[in-house]
Amino acid sequence: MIIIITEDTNLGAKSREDGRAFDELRPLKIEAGVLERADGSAYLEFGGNKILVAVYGPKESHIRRFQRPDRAYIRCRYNMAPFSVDDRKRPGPDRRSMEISKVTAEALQPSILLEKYPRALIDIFIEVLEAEGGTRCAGITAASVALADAGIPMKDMVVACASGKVNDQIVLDLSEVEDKEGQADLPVAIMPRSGEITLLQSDGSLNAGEFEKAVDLAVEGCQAISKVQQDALKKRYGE
Amino acid sequence: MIIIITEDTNLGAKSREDGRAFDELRPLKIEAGVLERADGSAYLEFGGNKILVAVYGPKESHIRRFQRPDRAYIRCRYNMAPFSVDDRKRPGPDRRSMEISKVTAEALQPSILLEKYPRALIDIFIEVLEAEGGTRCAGITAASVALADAGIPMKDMVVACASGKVNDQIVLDLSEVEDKEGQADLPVAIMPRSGEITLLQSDGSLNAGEFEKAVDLAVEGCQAISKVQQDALKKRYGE
Amino acid sequence: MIIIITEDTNLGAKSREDGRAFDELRPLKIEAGVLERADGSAYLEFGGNKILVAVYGPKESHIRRFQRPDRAYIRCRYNMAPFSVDDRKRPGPDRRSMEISKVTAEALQPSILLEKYPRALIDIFIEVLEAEGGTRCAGITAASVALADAGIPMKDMVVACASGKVNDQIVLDLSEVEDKEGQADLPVAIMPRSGEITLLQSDGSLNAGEFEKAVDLAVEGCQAISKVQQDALKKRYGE
Amino acid sequence: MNVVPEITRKSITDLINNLERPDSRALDEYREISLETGVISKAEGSARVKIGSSQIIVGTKSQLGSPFPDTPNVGVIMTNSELLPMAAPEFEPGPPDEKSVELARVTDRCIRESQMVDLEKLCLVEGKKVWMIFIDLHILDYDGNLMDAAVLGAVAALLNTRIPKATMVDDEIVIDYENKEPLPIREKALMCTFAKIGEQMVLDPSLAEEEILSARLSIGMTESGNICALQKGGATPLTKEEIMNAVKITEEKTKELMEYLP
Amino acid sequence: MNVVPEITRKSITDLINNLERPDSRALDEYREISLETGVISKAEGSARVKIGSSQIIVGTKSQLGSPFPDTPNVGVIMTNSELLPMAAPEFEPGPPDEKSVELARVTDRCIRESQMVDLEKLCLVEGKKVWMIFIDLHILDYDGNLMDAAVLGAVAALLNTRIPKATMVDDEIVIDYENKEPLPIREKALMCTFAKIGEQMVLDPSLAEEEILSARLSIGMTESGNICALQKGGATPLTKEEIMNAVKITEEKTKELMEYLP
Amino acid sequence: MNVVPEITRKSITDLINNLERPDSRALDEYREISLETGVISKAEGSARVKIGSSQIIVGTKSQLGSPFPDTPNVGVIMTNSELLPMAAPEFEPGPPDEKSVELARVTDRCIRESQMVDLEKLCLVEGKKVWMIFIDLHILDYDGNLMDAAVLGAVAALLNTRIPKATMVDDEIVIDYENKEPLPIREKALMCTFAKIGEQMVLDPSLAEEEILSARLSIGMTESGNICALQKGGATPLTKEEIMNAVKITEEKTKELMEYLP
Repeated sequence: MIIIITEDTNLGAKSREDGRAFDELRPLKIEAGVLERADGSAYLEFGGNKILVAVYGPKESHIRRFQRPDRAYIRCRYNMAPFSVDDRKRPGPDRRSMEISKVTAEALQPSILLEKYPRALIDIFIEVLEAEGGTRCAGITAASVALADAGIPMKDMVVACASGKVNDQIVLDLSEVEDKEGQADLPVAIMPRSGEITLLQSDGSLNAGEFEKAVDLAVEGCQAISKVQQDALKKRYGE
Repeated sequence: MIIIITEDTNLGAKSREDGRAFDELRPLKIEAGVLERADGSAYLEFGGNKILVAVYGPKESHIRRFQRPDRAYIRCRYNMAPFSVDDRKRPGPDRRSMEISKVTAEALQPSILLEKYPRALIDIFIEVLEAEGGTRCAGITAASVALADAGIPMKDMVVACASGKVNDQIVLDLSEVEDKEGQADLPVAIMPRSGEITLLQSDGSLNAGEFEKAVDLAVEGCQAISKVQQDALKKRYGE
Repeated sequence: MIIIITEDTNLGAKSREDGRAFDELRPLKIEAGVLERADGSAYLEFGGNKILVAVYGPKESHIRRFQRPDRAYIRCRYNMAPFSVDDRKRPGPDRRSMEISKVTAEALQPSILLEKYPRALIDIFIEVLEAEGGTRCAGITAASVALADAGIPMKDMVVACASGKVNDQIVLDLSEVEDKEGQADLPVAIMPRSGEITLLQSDGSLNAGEFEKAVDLAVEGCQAISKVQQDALKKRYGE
Repeated sequence: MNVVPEITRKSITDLINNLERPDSRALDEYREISLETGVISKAEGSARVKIGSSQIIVGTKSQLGSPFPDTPNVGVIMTNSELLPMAAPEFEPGPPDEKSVELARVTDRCIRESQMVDLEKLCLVEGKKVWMIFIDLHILDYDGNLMDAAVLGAVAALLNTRIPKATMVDDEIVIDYENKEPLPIREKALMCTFAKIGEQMVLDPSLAEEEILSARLSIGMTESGNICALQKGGATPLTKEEIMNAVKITEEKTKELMEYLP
Repeated sequence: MNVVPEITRKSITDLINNLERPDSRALDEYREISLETGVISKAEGSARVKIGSSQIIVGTKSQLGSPFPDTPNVGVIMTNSELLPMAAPEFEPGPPDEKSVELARVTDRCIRESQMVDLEKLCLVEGKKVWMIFIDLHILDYDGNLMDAAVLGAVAALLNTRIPKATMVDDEIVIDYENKEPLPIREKALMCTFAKIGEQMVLDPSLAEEEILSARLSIGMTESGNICALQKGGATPLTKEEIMNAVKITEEKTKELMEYLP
Repeated sequence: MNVVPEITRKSITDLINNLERPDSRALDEYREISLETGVISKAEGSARVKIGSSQIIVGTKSQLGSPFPDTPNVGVIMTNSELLPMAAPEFEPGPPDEKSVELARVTDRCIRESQMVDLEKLCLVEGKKVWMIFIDLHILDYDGNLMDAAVLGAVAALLNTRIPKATMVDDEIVIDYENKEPLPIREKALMCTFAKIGEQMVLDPSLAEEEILSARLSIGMTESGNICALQKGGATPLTKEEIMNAVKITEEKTKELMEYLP
């Protein structure tokens, strides 16, 4: 069992269990081009999350289901390693990973110029090597970098971040503990140039005012993370 | 547990648990054309059974297994809703439903002019929404109406009904209790015009004389049900 | 539980649980052409092992995975009957049978003139009807006879036999008890004309000297079994 | 995968851009809704819901089981959905695909996060025995907007559910099928789904609209106006204004929907 | 799916309409039958049966398990069938298809409904522990009429089965593998299968006949002449007269078949 | 299935027949190896291994479970491998194929048969409760010779593993997550893999070499030089001399590899 001692004297902006301000992100690190075989790849550490993404394509597919006459098809697979969570996870897809794969593909799709590659398949493989809250957002953020690393033409680089409600406060980027014990979790992905929202889910209880505040906060978080994405690509490819 | 009190004074034709005569059917209701998307459909209530059938086709199939060079192929899927029985049934096919799907397809096939549609596929989906004994016969009876509703050309409209042996008596149309506690169950389907038998199974113990009596009784039941099928179509399409 | 009483007075060459000499094979019987439908077949009894093999092909395959542009593809399926072992085995492939299927295909492949049949499929089905140690070797030995019975052109007839280490002694052809309680098991398949090794696995602990001795012993066993293979074919087809 | 002819796509989009719809509804208007409960005697709770021609039967079943290790003192709700091949020509038999899984999981979240069912009251022995409530969504006819129908049907089925009274007698659990009780229900929640087509967001998309939508937004809301579940779908982004506007409409429309509940 | 050339179909049909068969048998005559028992030492009961070239090995295994909740005081028989890909070129590896499932289920019904095995004697602790008998049909060679071979082999394997003596000693189940006992067998049942080809019903269809049959009828019958299982197959109807006639032949032929049993 | 152009095949083969390799290594030389342990905090033991660009993360997890009936007093090691679709363009999502199963089983045999982990010390209550150690091989990048990388990574992860102290207090198992202990490790073992190309056997085949190899030989060896696992692969035979020579090289190379272990 994990026993977490919270001091009563923590007040105001520093009231979170790990001492972060309400609008403070966990430490974030992104590296592009980390795999040999994949056409593009990225590795991301975000708090205790460790995520690896590989992209293959655009490539020919022999499978009818993965063909569209007028554009490329995105197949996305979000997967957790058996050792990524406290209790060993059985290998293979489950209902949660199926849903995350679907919304992740939908979150990334608006940014990709799919119509350039009719009938082609683009594979996005997201591996959660270690999970500590917020893996779906971290996966989307890393996937965009891997897509760019693969040279897939994009309008913008989608970026994701969650906000939520913990101890009656709207906070940014929930940790695993905050996610479990909090009152709401709201993952958001945006295209940072237009600010448009490509992923939005909500789980928990928020009134309209709190909801709006949470969306705003998550979008701010996304904008901050977007810079780290760009730095990762600059580091690999130069300015 | 279901405790059923049977009075010893019940005699003769009225000796069944639910008070029916040995040759009496449960209340039956059939409605054609109940679904929007399906090419044909029918809803049937028979005693406590509630059955819904949809038919799609004849349509093109891309799956080799479902193609025949000289005729249409019938794919039949008998399925029970998880809430249709006392203990929740796990979704998905099991051995029982696989066998029933097979014999149902064989029971319906003789009536359909398959040779009119070489290489085509006809889908018959039978959903048991609530089960109370005799679902396979009810499914066949409803499927014929759905096939007619889909405008599939047929020689005749197959109809099914079970007979069996309960308390040493040959009776028509076993209820769930009679099926479980009885000595034999004999589902029969016929083409009512010719009286020919397209489905015949037997489960339990019958001597040759009892068997013949049971077949005759089931055929009589079929003929009665056939009228209800026709009424359902008349009600939908006029005389 | 199986209680096996071993007398301390058993010494030297006769020290094995079933009284065999260290280099002694269990009784072996092979019969070719035992099935009607298969293109080739063989039945083998080896100690308590009972193995049946059927071969189909070379034949056309519609499955892309089973096609090679320049040669025939070998599909091998090693399967144990549910009643072949002490505790009933659940039907269907498991990890062990998948590995054995793979190494069996690789063990047989060098002998077959695959380039004669580009794009064709050769099916080898190995059924273990009763298992008593050494089924993979027995399966390979029987499969060669079935391939010959099917008229598949081969350079040589692969033959397999295990050796191992039991009670600190290198011995030939481990029984089930020796396999379980022994220190090492070493299945070997060879092409008897050249003496080249087409299957080699090892499970247990052997130093280099013991290993070499075990390989030599297994090869000797193979050569002896090879004669029984040839006799089986002669018996069926004449000299 | 249905390919919609470009001409159809354009004509519906033009209509909607002019604030009209193919079936003459207002942009924020539901199609005809019907809801019956208690339709399946063998289920412990059941409902048949129709929105337009979309039709779902929902059945519930209870079962005693073990709680999840991290929530030892609360009962369990399991929501399962089957997009039956009967419901649409493009649905195939087989295990649930991601569309079906999303439908079940969003329905589940809306019910769970609204805390509509007081799950603590479904605990019999902490850490050992709790009630598990299975909600099965049986999709019979697919004419668009399954989300709202699924939640409406599931909530109605839960309100209709009667589970046997279970009590502890001398360390033994006694389940009394003669005395059935309703579930411990608190504040209810329902869901409103919008489709973005052209420049507009329309409520309760029909099949024809769903086939050409560019984005979808489903909002689950409690009676007191809290958002308890939300799911964006589709391959086009939404602006914050579009989302906040949908939230506003949902506040009003959930109230309307609540009136269908028994 | 085998496509039989029209000329073959016609020539066999013509023969049979003239009351002859391709292999010169009478219409109501079985092919050569062979039956050995005790062929698999590790099985608790086993049989190898051949009808013509159709060949099946049947093995039984016992295991202690829980009874079904609605029949707490009787043992369980589970019949499983594998149409091995070895048995015919058209059989593919994979989970049992509907043909295989039908074979297992009809065999199972014939054995269960004949009440051949006194299942009450296989109950050790009511509601808790009963013997489960697994019957595995391993189809090695498919040359037509698997039904009759499967039932014959399964019954022979059951007659051959020896399970360990199990007794209750101080609330503990003691299983004595040194003392094995036969199953409690009562009246036996076997099965006869007919194929309708042309105007006739022929007994024990060969592969060539099975490939062109229009209907199939399998009748399970006990020694005393009770029908305990019956299954029609195929896409053509049968008349009541055809069925009653088959029942009559079965009465006679089951007796013949019984003589093969050990 | 990758088809390698004939010209590539020939040029690599010619090089190797001249005792050279595409990447200028000696025939018995490993590519660059890197090994880190403790890379996954939530795993009980972990390692990231790279041989050339092949990359594997190995994680271990412990769990209390029942021993196998025939070995009631020893713990259990379960090795599982996933050839992730991320690792190579030809890998597809889905259950483990035979290549993946072979990798896991050979790794497992090397660890089990070397008796590296003293499994008897992982038994808590004979016949009832033992530690089960799951080793998960997560293949991230496939650049040839997964076998040696898998074994090296698995052994490193086992050395890195800390499981909670479990003790019996009054017939109850108390698991103390505050006090974690290393596994009881004895003599270690590692694996060397050779590819036969042309007339030569080369150590540690790269992807380009693996794609054209005619036979593969993997040898697991303990520190004291005992062969604890061996697996031949590929469709071409090997001579005894080739095998014995590989054993000799392995004796030397395992020592080198051991130095990478923590």
